[in-house]
Amino acid sequence: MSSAVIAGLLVFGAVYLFMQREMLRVILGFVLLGHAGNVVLMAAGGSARRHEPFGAPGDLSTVADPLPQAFVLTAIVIAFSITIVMLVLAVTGRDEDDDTEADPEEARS
Amino acid sequence: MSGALLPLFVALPLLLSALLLIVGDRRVLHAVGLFGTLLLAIGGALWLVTDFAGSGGAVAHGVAQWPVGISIPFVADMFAALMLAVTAVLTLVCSWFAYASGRAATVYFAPLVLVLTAGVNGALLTADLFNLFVFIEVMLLPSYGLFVLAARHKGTERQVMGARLYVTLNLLTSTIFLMGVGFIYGTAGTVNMAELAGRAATDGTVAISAAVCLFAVAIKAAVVPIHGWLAVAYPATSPAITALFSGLHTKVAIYAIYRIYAVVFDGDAHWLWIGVALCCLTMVAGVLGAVGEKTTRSVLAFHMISQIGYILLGVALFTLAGLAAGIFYLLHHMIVKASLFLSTGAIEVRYGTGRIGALSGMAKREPVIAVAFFVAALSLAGLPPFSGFVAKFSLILAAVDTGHVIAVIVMLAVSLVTLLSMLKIWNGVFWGSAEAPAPHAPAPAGDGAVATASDGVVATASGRRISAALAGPAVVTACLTLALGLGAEVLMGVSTTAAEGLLDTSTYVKAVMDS
Amino acid sequence: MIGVTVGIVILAVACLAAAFRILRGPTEADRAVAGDLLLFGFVGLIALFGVRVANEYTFDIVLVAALVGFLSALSLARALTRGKR
Amino acid sequence: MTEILTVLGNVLIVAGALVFATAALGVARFRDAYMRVSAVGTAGGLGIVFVVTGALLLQPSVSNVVKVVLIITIHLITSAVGTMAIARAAYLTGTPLERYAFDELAADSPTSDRDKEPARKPAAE
Amino acid sequence: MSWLTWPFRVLGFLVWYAGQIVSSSTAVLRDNLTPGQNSTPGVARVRTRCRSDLEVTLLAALITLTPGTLTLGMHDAPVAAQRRRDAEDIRTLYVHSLYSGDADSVRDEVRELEIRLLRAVRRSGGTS
Amino acid sequence: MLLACLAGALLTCALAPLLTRVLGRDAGWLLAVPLLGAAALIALGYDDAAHSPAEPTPAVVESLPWIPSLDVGLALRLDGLSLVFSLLVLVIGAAVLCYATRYLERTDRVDRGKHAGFYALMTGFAAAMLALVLADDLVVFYVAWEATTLCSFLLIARSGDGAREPAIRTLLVTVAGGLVLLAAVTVMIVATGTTRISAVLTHDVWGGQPGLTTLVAVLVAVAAFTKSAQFPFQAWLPDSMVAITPVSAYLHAAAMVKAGIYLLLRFSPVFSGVPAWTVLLVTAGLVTAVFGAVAALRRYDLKELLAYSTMSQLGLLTAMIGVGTTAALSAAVVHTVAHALFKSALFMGVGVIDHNAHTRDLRKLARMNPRMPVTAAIMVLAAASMAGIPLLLGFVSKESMLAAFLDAPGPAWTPWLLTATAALASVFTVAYSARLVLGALGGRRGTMVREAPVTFWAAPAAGALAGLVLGLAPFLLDGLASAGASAAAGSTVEKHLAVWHGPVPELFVSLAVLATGAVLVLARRRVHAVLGPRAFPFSALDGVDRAREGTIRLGGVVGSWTNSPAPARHLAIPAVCLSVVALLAVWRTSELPPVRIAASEPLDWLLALLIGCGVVAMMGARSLISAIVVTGVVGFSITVWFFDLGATDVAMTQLLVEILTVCVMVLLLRRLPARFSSPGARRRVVALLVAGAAGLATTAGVWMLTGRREASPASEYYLTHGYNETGGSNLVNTILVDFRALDTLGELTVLGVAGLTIAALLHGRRPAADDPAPIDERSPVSDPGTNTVFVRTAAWLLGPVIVAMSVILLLRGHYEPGGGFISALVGGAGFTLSYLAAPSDERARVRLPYLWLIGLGVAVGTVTGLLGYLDGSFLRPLHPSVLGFELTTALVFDVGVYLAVIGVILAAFNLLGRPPSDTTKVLPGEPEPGASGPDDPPGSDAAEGTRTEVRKRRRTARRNTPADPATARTPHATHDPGEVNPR
Ligand code: NA
Ligand code: NA
Repeated sequence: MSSAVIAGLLVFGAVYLFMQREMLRVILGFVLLGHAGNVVLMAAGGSARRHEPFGAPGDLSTVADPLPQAFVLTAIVIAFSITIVMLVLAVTGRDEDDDTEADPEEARS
Repeated sequence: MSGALLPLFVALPLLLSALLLIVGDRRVLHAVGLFGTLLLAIGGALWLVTDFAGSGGAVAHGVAQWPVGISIPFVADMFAALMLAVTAVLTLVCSWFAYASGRAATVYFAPLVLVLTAGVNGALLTADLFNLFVFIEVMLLPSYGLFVLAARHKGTERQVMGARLYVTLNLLTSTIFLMGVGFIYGTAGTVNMAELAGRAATDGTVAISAAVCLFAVAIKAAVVPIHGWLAVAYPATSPAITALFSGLHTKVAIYAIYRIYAVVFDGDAHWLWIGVALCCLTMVAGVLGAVGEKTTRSVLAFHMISQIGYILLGVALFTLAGLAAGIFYLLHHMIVKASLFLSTGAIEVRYGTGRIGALSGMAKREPVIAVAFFVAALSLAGLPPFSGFVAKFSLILAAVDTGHVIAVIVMLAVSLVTLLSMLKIWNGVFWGSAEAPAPHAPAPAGDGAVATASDGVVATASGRRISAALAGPAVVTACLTLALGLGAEVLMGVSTTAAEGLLDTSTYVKAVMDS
Repeated sequence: MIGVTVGIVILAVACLAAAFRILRGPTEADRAVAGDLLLFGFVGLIALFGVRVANEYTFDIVLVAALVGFLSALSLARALTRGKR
Repeated sequence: MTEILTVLGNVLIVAGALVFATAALGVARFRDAYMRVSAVGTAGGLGIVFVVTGALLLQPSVSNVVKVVLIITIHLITSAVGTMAIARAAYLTGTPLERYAFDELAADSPTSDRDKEPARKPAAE
Repeated sequence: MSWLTWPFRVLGFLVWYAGQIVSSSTAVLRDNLTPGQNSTPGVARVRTRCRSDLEVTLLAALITLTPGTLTLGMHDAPVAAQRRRDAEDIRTLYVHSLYSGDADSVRDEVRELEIRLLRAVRRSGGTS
Repeated sequence: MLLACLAGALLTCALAPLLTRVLGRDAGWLLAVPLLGAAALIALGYDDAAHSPAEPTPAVVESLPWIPSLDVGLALRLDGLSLVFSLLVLVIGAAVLCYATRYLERTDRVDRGKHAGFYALMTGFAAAMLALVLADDLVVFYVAWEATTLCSFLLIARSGDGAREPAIRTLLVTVAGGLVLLAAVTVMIVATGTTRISAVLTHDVWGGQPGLTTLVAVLVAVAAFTKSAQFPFQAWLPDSMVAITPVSAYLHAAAMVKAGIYLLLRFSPVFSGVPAWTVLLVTAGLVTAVFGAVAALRRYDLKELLAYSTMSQLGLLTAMIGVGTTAALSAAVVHTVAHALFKSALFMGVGVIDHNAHTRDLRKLARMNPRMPVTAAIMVLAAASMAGIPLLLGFVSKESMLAAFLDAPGPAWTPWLLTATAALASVFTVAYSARLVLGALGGRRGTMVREAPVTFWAAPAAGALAGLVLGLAPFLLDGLASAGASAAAGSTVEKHLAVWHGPVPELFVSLAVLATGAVLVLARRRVHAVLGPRAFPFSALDGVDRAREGTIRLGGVVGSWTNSPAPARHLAIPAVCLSVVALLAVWRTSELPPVRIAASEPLDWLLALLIGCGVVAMMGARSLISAIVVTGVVGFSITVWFFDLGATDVAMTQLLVEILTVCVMVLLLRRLPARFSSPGARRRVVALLVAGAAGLATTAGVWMLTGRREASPASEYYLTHGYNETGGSNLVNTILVDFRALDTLGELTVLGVAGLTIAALLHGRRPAADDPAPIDERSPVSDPGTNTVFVRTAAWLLGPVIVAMSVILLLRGHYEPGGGFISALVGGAGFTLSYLAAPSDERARVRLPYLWLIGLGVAVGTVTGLLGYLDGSFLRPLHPSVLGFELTTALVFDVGVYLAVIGVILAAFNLLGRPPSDTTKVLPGEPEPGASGPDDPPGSDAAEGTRTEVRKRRRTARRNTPADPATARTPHATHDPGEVNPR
């Protein structure tokens, strides 16, 4: 249940930020959404077993599922890469502004 | 082909890409590496196609040969092989255009395209949903690079916005897909497609989870109501890249929808009506958007949306005829769309604008390009004797066969409006006196991405015309659509084989389980 | 282990107080300071959560946190001057 | 022995958390940014040292001792240096110093326009 | 043979410094936990005799770690002054203090810390 | 033979451009030969079949496979109907080609190819028509149908700028009809299970399913109406008169419009009994007949007049087919032939006049003096045939039609009503025929117009004469008419044509028509005065245009819904959709598997609280710094959460990533405005609602879809076999580098390409200008050199620790927390520290070729994977023994990961944190990205100068425009560090 609430909170913030004007806030929204995805993945392994998966544990019933952890590791790094790219994109191409809504062409027509 | 070789579809482009980065700025080496690898990929894919021709079947290989369910399985069947072949051909053609238009003259181009190829191949071959997510990302990252590489000089506002929109929407898609994969693992305890086979049809929670994945790829495929981003974002890069992406990204998403629905849902008839409804809406919204647009590439981008409705109708019907028609449509569309983007792109590159009405007389000035465009446009509208006709006809036949009257009416009406919008381009760009338009000043390496740059009629100047190298890709693809129309049986035969593999997934599943 | 739980709660509350200061300001410097404090708080929280679940590698991660947490403080300082060194 | 360590560890942890809490209190209550920086640099730094030491007592081992010594050293250095960087940045960007009794830094700035700022006037004592 | 005594000097310094922290903590804590504020904040100029970067960094860090005081920054003497090879006092620290009352007491406190620190860390010992 | 004829026609089409290039306009002579040859072949072939005793209904059948999987083949079948139409198509086609040799303008040697397009399209048109009338495959039929549409479009379109709009309208109407035909074709194929027209026609589905039959009948009828310009799809035909005369002649006499008639006749056997078919055809046909005839009376342009006449005549034909009796069908066949003859002659005759008099307006012609006896004779003969004057073929066919109308089945009043209406149309026909002839004869004064050469008038003369000969000896047509009618009726019909049938009713009707017509001709001025000013209340042409514009306008509206380039709406829509999906899922799901163990612990909620506060703070943050800091709050809370769930590696990675992200953000932050705008109340409310729904959906999803199953088989495998199989005790790491190394290979590629993408992004352009805060430069503590001493000392102290940790983490990754990513991120942190500690941007660079590193990383990863083939599979880890130590290639793989991560971090810091005139190499031998555009030689002074100039101008512009929103929002925007205090 805590995973569910945490994921919900993260998505809530993410979607709210998506709907803001500034690119940076949209990016921050994606940071949150990335967290949410990872929380979902971790939850998918089941949050009842929490012992770190090392070696060849005798009692499997308390050890966390290592597969979602590997998924999350991969996902974190991928999200990191894309976040950097998006941050660069937010400051590239135009001076000063990272506003996502100004569109002179539309204003003209 | 032995299944163990399948990972080479990913490994070789990746390795080449890495080596090109290491050797640095040696343009000839880059071109040789890029085209060589692509030719190799085409060869490999055709090898697979011939393997499966006739009797169908599938080869699979668990990468690194861990036990089944632990290894990431790579599987090829006819559908995958066809997609591998056509995507590689498209990449080749678009890269050719990029080189011809001066777009590829950077140290980044060839490595990025190669990584993109690796990603596409991996996404097509993998039978593991998380791995699919990874390969979608492997496709996307170089795409971001290629997208922005296009607008080399400081782009217009809209281009920057387009790039941002492209990145954000794709990121959203991948994250939702990732969540869906999480849910699938949460409910089914596996992300292996073979182990998931049919699970969504029997287990409601798996169905919901898989639906999240489908939803995500549907965003990528630009299905209504999440279609608008594509029409805004795609025209914001250079023509070659628009063509490339239209052939790769949306199509891989469509491939994933076909695959997931066939395997995980086992074609569950329960939900098909939703698919049919969404497909009809997509067709209509796309084509209406297209007639309303003002630049060639925006028109074409909206068409892509409309055609995606057609293609997905194949899976929404989920009969042999429907799937075969859908696959045929998919392959045909990849080629024709590229042809259209590349013919109008050649004009854009050469004359500096793609604004409808800012050009005229291209039919007289550039007859070769005009013919290429005309052929592809007719094919897109589904007129015989081009491949588009066979695609549309077989799809309508399948829809009539299943009694989807509304879908048939929509398809027919939409093809008329499609023709209308194509006429809009023809009228605004190709017809008229040939004297007025002339090459734009910055031509040779001209910025193809300035689709919206010029409002007025382009200034008069004498000058060169579109070179053979630049026109080549459009002509080749236009010839392909004619050949695929006249020789439709070949493609229809293999599409049917591919469709059989989707209708009865046991071969696919067995191949993975035995790998 | 009650001390650990109490410690966690106290640290968490302290972090919340810091978060409040971040929103409140009034100056950007105040926000940066509160951010610095937050980082410390999380280093402590990691340590405490680690001993709570008896994670073998608690101190590895705390060590990493102490090493790189520094970067965020420096970055915040850099953020205040908007890039001026 | 283990119990003693456990109790001591728990006590240290709570103590560290409380020291840390004073930093938070300072951040919440102090008048200006510099006072807050001061509080964080000290209590934040030391509080965590206490907490980590307490944690060590709960999981004592040789390798952990080495790690914790490293952690404490590193943490003390980095928290101090980080705090100073923030403090300087705050000063350079003109963050006001509230009701100060003396300010030789301002006095040493030759033609600083900061003098004009009312916030920098010495508090009436 | 002063390097032999070095570890002991360091240890002694650490003990002294811990005491300093405890004593100054009480002042801060008292102020912090009681209503109202009775601090006398200010920034004082402190010339240091630290020669190396390590020494000056240590001094600044220790000042910062001491409750109630904080190093704001450093100023180097002009190039001309630095030419004197043996010159000390070429670096000036600016120290923010909460409870010292005036600039001179800040200087005194720091000076004591500095002397003890340098005596501890310099292998030769002492500040000369 | 049929295939050969078709192939010959197509070959002619293919050769036409070439021949035209050689022969100029005279190519028409040569091109006509194969058409005539084909006609002869077809006639002979049919004759053979007709005399073979085996065949009850004579037909020649040939086929070639095309798409067997759809049962589509190039099946051709020659029966009586096909015979009639293919002869018309080929013979009249040949005649028009011959005629065109003189109609077209003579070309010089230079532009010989000018008419290549015309001849190619005309012969193509003939080939398409031939395929259409011979097709025995529904799909081939449709293909040919569309091909005629295309040919006519192109032929019309190439007649100049004025022809564009008519061509488009023609295309749209006829393609719309084509789509209806396609619908009919598919329904027929699905209903009958075959594509063979001959099989479809005899299929018994038609008798059993009246609904289906009606549907198809209506679809076929509508398709034919569009092609044959029947009401209400008639508008395009007169509109398309802009095409040159040979085109019109062919279009009206034998090609385009006749395709519709052929379609109706072809499907008569099936649908003639269907009430909807009859009603539709008769009504539309008669309405068109009258309407067209009346409209023709009002025209001045001879061609236009003829166009309306075609409409009218086709209306009669359509109605005739609708009547559907054998008599009616045979009458229709005969009239089709008659119409083809007189209409081609008339069009070509008008063309001759137009060509020589340079006008075809009868008002202008009246002021001229044409001395063209032959042409006049042709016009008179052909028009008389059209008017149904005895002794001409038109009279014979018209009389047959009237007879069929009089015998029409149905209630007693129908024959009378039909006959009366047809007679009315015929009366007007007489009138407009006279108008045409009188107009064509012209005046007696004014410019004299000379007769054309024989080569010019030969073709129309042949048509007119054929009408006369067949009118005098109609029995010559008996065979053809009987064959055609038999095929159209689906039963054997013997048609005997004669000039004189005795005093039958239709004769009286004919006489009455002629008499009334004569009256109208005599009173022609008054008639015109009555009809002339009356415009029809609506124009179908406007209808087409309005529909077209309306669609385009609607398209603009639909497009504008999603036209915004701002991500907000595009991102919100999926959120809303997902919420709806979740709502449905929650609503539909009745039973869920039980939750396994109470998965939440009290302290979890503390973390949830922290995360919640962080999220809310992020939403509310108005300053960049707070946003970044509270992002850290969330990130660190998540880190703790992962750690709490037993994911040590994940927590470590998350922590490192979080901090490095903050560092990168700070690099960029100086280029962004310091504060966010405050959203309006409405936007905020909408955003909150959408976000709330999405959040709830996610919570519901996670709650429903996780934590409700046993441990997965995969996880049990890893936990029980992972260590033994790989020798690694860090199971997460073994998954990363052994079991699922492919994921990791993809991931390191993603990272590397991110570096590449950043470089590409900054290739040739720059990030937005720096916007540093106003710094008190004279403050004693402002010198960066002095004040970075502390950090530099710390970095100097920590550096070895970082390096050591990085190495340790890398080496131990397989066994304890660590591995390539974590160690590389720690190493990256070292580079970040050295960047942050440097006294100036210039000295902050790390001179490593980062793209090269990235390439190396990917290469190492891939090559390690390829080495796995030594043990049978890609990415199979090897465990070679080196000097007694067992190694694993997984470590090498991790090194690849390490290199890629370092590469991307270096790329980020070097590219974003560098000063403007930096010259870091990204690759050995690669010019600095952004240092110069590809068009400038790298480092050229000119390029540098231009860029500096641009920057200067940008600054100036910024300072001079106070209204600039960026300036308004950022108080420091005009600050230029260069101006304050050059130290
Ligand atoms: Na107090
Ligand atoms: Na302090």
